[in-house]
Amino acid sequence: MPNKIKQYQNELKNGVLPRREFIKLAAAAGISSTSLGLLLSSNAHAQTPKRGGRLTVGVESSQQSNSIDPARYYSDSDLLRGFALYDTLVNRGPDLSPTPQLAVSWESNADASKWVFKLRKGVQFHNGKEFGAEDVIYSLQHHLGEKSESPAKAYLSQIKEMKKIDKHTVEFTLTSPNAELPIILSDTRVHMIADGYTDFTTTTNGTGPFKVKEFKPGSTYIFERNPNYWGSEGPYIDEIEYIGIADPTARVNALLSGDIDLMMSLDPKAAHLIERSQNFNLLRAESGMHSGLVMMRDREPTANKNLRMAMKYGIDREMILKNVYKGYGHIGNDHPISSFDPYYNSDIPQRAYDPDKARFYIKKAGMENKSMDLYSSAVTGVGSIPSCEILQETAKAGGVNLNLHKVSADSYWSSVWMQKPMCTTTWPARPIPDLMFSIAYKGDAKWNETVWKNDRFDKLLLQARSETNFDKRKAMYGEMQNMLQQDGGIIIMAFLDTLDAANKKVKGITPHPSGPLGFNQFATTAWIDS
Amino acid sequence: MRNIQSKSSPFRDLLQNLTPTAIICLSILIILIVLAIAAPWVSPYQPTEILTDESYHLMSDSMLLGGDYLGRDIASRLIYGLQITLGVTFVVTVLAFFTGCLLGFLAAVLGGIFDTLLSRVIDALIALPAIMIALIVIASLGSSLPVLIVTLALIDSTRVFRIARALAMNIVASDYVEAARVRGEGLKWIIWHEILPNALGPLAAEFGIRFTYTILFMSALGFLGLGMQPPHADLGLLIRENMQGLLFGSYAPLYPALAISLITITINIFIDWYLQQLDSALPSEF
Amino acid sequence: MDLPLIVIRRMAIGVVTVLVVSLLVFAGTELLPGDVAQAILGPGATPESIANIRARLGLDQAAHIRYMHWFGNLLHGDMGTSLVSGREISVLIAERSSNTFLLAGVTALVAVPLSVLLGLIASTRPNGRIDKTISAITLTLISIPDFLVAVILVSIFSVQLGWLPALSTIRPDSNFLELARMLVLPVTALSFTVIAHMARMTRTAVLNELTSPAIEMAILKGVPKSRLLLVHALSNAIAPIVNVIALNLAYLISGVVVIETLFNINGLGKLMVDAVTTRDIPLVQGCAMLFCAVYVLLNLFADTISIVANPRIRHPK
Amino acid sequence: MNSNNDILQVQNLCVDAIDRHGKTMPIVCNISFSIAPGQITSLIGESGSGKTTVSLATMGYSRPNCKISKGKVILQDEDLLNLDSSQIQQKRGSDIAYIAQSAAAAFNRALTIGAQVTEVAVLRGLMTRQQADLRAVSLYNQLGLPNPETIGRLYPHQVSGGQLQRLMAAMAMMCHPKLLIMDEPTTALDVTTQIEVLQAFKRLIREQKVAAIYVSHDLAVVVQMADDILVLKDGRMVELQSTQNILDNPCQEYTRMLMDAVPQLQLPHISHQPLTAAAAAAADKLTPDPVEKCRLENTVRKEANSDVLLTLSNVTAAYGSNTSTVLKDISLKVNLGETIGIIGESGSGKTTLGRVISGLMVPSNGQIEFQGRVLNNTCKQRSREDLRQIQFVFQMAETALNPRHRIRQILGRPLEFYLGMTGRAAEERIVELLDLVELSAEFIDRFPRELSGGQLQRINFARALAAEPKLIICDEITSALDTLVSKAIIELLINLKNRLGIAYVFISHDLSTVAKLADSLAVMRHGEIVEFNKTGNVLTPPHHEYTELLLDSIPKLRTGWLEEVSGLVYNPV
Repeated sequence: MPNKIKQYQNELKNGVLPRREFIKLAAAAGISSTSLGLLLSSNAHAQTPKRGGRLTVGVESSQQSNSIDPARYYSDSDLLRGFALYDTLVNRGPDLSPTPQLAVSWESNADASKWVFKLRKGVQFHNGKEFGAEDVIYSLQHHLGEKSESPAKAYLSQIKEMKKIDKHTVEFTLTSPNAELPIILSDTRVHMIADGYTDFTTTTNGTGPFKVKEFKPGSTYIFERNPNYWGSEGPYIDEIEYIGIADPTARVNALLSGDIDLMMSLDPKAAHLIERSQNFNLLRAESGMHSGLVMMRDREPTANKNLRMAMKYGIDREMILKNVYKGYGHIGNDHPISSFDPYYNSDIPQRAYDPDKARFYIKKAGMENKSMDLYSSAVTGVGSIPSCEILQETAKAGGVNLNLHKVSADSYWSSVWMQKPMCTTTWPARPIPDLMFSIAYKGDAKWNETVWKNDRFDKLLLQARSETNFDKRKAMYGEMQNMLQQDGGIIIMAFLDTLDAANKKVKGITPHPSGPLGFNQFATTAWIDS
Repeated sequence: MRNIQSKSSPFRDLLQNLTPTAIICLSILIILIVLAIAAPWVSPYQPTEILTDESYHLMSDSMLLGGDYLGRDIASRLIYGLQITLGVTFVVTVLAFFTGCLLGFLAAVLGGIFDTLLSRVIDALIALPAIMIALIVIASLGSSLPVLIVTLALIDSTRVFRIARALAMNIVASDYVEAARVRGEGLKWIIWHEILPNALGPLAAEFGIRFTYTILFMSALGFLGLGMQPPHADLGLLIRENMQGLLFGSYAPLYPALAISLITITINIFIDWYLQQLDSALPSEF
Repeated sequence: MDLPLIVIRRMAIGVVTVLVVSLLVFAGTELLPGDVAQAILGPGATPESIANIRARLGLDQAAHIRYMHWFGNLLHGDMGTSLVSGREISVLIAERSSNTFLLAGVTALVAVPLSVLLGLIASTRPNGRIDKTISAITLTLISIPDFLVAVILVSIFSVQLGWLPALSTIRPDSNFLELARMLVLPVTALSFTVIAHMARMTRTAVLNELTSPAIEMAILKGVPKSRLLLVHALSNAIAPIVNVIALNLAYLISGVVVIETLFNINGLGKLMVDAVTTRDIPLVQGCAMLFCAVYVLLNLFADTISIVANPRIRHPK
Repeated sequence: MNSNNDILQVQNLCVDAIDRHGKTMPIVCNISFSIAPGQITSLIGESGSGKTTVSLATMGYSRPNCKISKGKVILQDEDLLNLDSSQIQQKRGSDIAYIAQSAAAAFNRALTIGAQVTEVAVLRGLMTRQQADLRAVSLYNQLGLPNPETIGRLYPHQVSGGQLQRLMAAMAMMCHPKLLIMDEPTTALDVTTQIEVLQAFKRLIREQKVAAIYVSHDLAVVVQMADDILVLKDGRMVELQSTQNILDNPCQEYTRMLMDAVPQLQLPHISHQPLTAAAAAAADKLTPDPVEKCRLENTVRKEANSDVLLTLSNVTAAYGSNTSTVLKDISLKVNLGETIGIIGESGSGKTTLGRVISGLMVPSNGQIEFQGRVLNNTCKQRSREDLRQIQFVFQMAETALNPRHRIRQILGRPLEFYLGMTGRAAEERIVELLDLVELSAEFIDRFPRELSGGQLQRINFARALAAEPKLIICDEITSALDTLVSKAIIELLINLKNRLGIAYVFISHDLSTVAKLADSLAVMRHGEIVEFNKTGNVLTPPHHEYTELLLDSIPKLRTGWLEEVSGLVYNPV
């Protein structure tokens, strides 16, 4: 290993070097993303991974609705399991850049409206079938089909046409140019399934590092090592079991007692405990995942801009970050781009808690001390209700009177979200601003939760997609951020780091900004040091 | 024969027979109730006020019992939690007893098809797990305080119905109800003047027992996320939201647990004493 | 009335209860707002997918026709398939039942004898020191919410001492020792919640008997105390004790979702909560019918024992 | 009273009651007596006199909240009160045996009779199971029980009350006890059954040479059983004498009062046995007997005014579907102001008859006419006026009066309900009613539990009077009362009847009580009226066979009667 890297690594450990910078520097030094993962994990000394062993992973929940059908992933644990069973065409590195996976290379035409992907050869599905272009088309069609219930339909529908050029080449034609198609194809749901495979109730047929040994939604999820996996690194573990432990305290206890080796979604309050402990590692990555407060712009009372301003000044972002998330995250500036994102517009001044201004605006809105309903639920993140409690308290000081309703998880998405004027929301990290803006802020987006309709915004969004120059693109996204900050209906309560924890004997996991437990890589790279 | 000379009332008799244990229980209960009622005056802070950014702040002069996970004062939240728990449980239990007793008495007095139908429906409701009924009802009507109260009262009232009916059945078979019937008294008189006063003793005991069950059931609902609306928290929710504190050696979840235990134990011991007043004594060789 | 006739009567009442429950459950689940599609798809539901699921459910038919259809199938043992996971409900329930019955069974084996014993001990010297201690302990145990009990037990015995596992993931291939170790904590937590009720009922029932002239007679004819309690008092107090045991067993089978969740035991309670939260109506109905059947059977069993224990009914004049 | 070979000596026995606050109050004081083998000493007194307490204390046992505070109970030179509880428990069942008041309640209903009879003998290892079973069978034989070989396999509810009482005697005699204590062993039995049981007991005691304590409130029965009688009042000894002495020459006024209160039938025909001197003296003292006098007066008045008040024609009633008919084809007539006595043993249907008249029970057949109109069958359908006219007085005042109502409400309610009387008028009337039943006005704010049994029965009766009815049905209203109290109630009834002209249907199992009051008597058996006639006619021979049995079964207040009567059986063809 080059000395330089070692130095970077020390700086990273001591907190001198931001992680993101480290990744950039490491990449510049020619380190592959997999080895980078090893470097990043805190005990990434020059250890050779060991084969064998059984890994027990504590996940957030275990429900009937858990599925291994890529079109039916609804929880983080589904995504996590998906990455063990399937591969994507394009991998997404910890720096959010696209790297080869089942596609070895890709190129587009000049305006990025037509893409050709070369596929990896010699990849086998779990049942021995060889992977090829028809599987890619089938897998994407699985989301795009008429009867599809898949959320991925939203962003995959920009693929107008798929063509098999030969056994190992596919061509995609887009409805409109998009320079960032590869990173979109690294998304969690774009998993490759074998052509014609339909029944996902108890098993599946993917190419991933693991195959299903037992899958019973709501109770048992055991995967075993795929001996024929194409990759050269990993998988190292013989068997993975996912155990759903919904209660955060019970999950930590299970980790501490050694019943599980790994756990996702560590409560920030317990993170400190893990950090200090001798036997456990905290797995943490800065992430664009955020918890938000939605104010629908098309209905009263939130249609009133003064009211929205009052809310934006009535929220104490710092306090929420400190008290609820214990500092494991970042504050936002009323738009969904985080401060460490390359596209972040740092020219916009950070809005801060100011009860006087809040009072000024609420008076202007004529809503001073009038009670307004605010809805939240644990499904928008465990921190959202406590955040709302803090918001309630801080807003009160500005004369904004909020009436908090806690809604049970089962009816939140169907009867509150996008219906009640003020409610909480959560969004996982998107690798590029385009994805975030397209899914929730584009005028005609299905999940335009704040009802943000702005022609200029939509136009900029399209322009940025085909813009290949980074600085120009950044300027466009910067303007869009400004619009949302000034007039939007969203308040980012906090950007949240991914927080997971692992027993020290588990190695090889690189925290990933896009999701829990190293997101797409952990099943392949994790190993047990016995 | 007891004291024929002086006029006596059942209530005065009871007070005269207070044992030290009963006095302690009664005092604790009264203190808790007073604390709950006087919450706005006795609580050191607003229950929602955030005092520190530290989770599970240690006990200190300013925070008598320490802080909770969000940095609020546990003592204040405890006092308000007590208010909510006692208040909601009281309303629930009163509602449950009102409906349960009314229906139970009616079933016992009217008998026949009314009794059969009602008993079967109540049986069916009891056959379903309480938690399931609560889940379905709250899922149907949304989680709000009135819904919570009505649901809990509905579930409780089925249990009360059974007891009220059984009690009333016994009373209805007694000579003095027969005497009232042969006098030509109507339903209203029989229920209000004959059955109710005589069922009151055992019902009061049952009231205490149901009261404690309701507190615990509310905690279980809170665990499943169906309980009170924040920032208000009943004692069960206070335990639940601070449970992680145990990892850090914080006592935060133990105070509300202690409060629930105090309520439960004192009520039950008080009831035991009360029932003893109603009961006949036992052979002394036991 | 003689014995078989009474049992048959009780069975008939049980059947009626099951019928009423089926109606209530059907009506209740009809009222559930939100669609299974909405509930499981979350924000991802599309009008088409909702329509697809509605068609699969046959929601276009009238309610009473659906009820008849559903109940008819139920009688044939066909509970339908889960809307969410697409698996046979009978298979799902069967899978979960084994865990639940194991947990409930072991808990019963521990808690029932223990509580009867405690009740008996308490009743030997009512209001004496032992009685008050037992009363205080059982009350304390019942008055702490079960989730806190579970977490405290795990903190002490799993995290601090490392003696026992924190999770009880029961597997078909678990050996006896593993099972035993796994079950210690959940069984303890559950016992805490049921012992108080049963012990107190035993105490009350036995005490009730102890005030009877028959017991005074037995004392006066020189029957030793132990026999007085175990033979003379208990034989007459069986009915209420068995009844309360049945109630608690029913609770152990249907109402222990909290413990199941905390110890990751894949049992019926979790299945039911899961079904309700995802609006998996056939599964909700299936669970409800199962719980009801269990309740009715346990009560029938208790009634039968009470009847058998009562010679008045066993040997009519 | 030879102290040398006495089995039991009780010396200065005191028992205290302990209230909730731990305060003690003596309930039995300074009792001393002794019993020789084969002898029976009887404890007699009214309820509350402490007779049961004394008898239990001789077993070293005190009821809950009581404590033996002083004295000695010497059983064959050993003071039981010095033994600890397990030692004493060893004595019970083998050396001392007990026969409880109600065998039906005292037998464990969940165990077979045989198991209970032989339990202690086998448990103590005194006998093997086979020996015990054999002994039990021989005892059953001695006690004249049917099917002695198999009766042990039955459960208590499967045999009759009389048999159970004798089975309990077998249980008591199982281990050849030295001392036998019997607490009102025949009180719950019918008169005809009582004789057999008493005879069996007495024979057994004499044969086995047991010392026995016989506790009873019934002087006539006691006289048959006891060698010595100990009269108790308020926990103190009034008098201890041999039976004959007590009868002939009671020293104490109280003993004499007790004897006077024993209702004695004065049969119109010449009693074929001469009255004892004491009884004769008692009878002399009573003349002119006010009871007899007013009966005669009434008969006269009834003759003058013989309007029919109530007619029952062919009334049949059954509980349940048709399994057990309790009333078969009853026809009865009650005239205005007339008193009908209905007499019969338990199960004869006499109470049912009263309930049918009052509308509490629906007859399956027949009709009831009241003042010339047909009455509806159930009280629900009857008009308030009809209900007011016929009042029902329940047997047990303790249960017939709502324990949560004050006397004001108990008596005020019928006033308000029937007569619309409230406020001051009602209050005045209540006081008047209290006065009528000879209670003072201060009772008005009492609760029933603050009243004694006799006072309660007066209130119970006053409640019926409050309605100002034409007919009052009294269901065994004196049977739960002490002899003295019962006598006073009967006198009250007679007094009121004369003053108010109300007709009574007086239901009782006690022929001698009814005969004092009734103008006519209906004798019931197995749901049928076997004889219905003017009281004088019923009591005058030739009797109906069953009436004769009843008459003969009433114990007479003289010694030797029990030995004379034998083979009293009624076999209707």
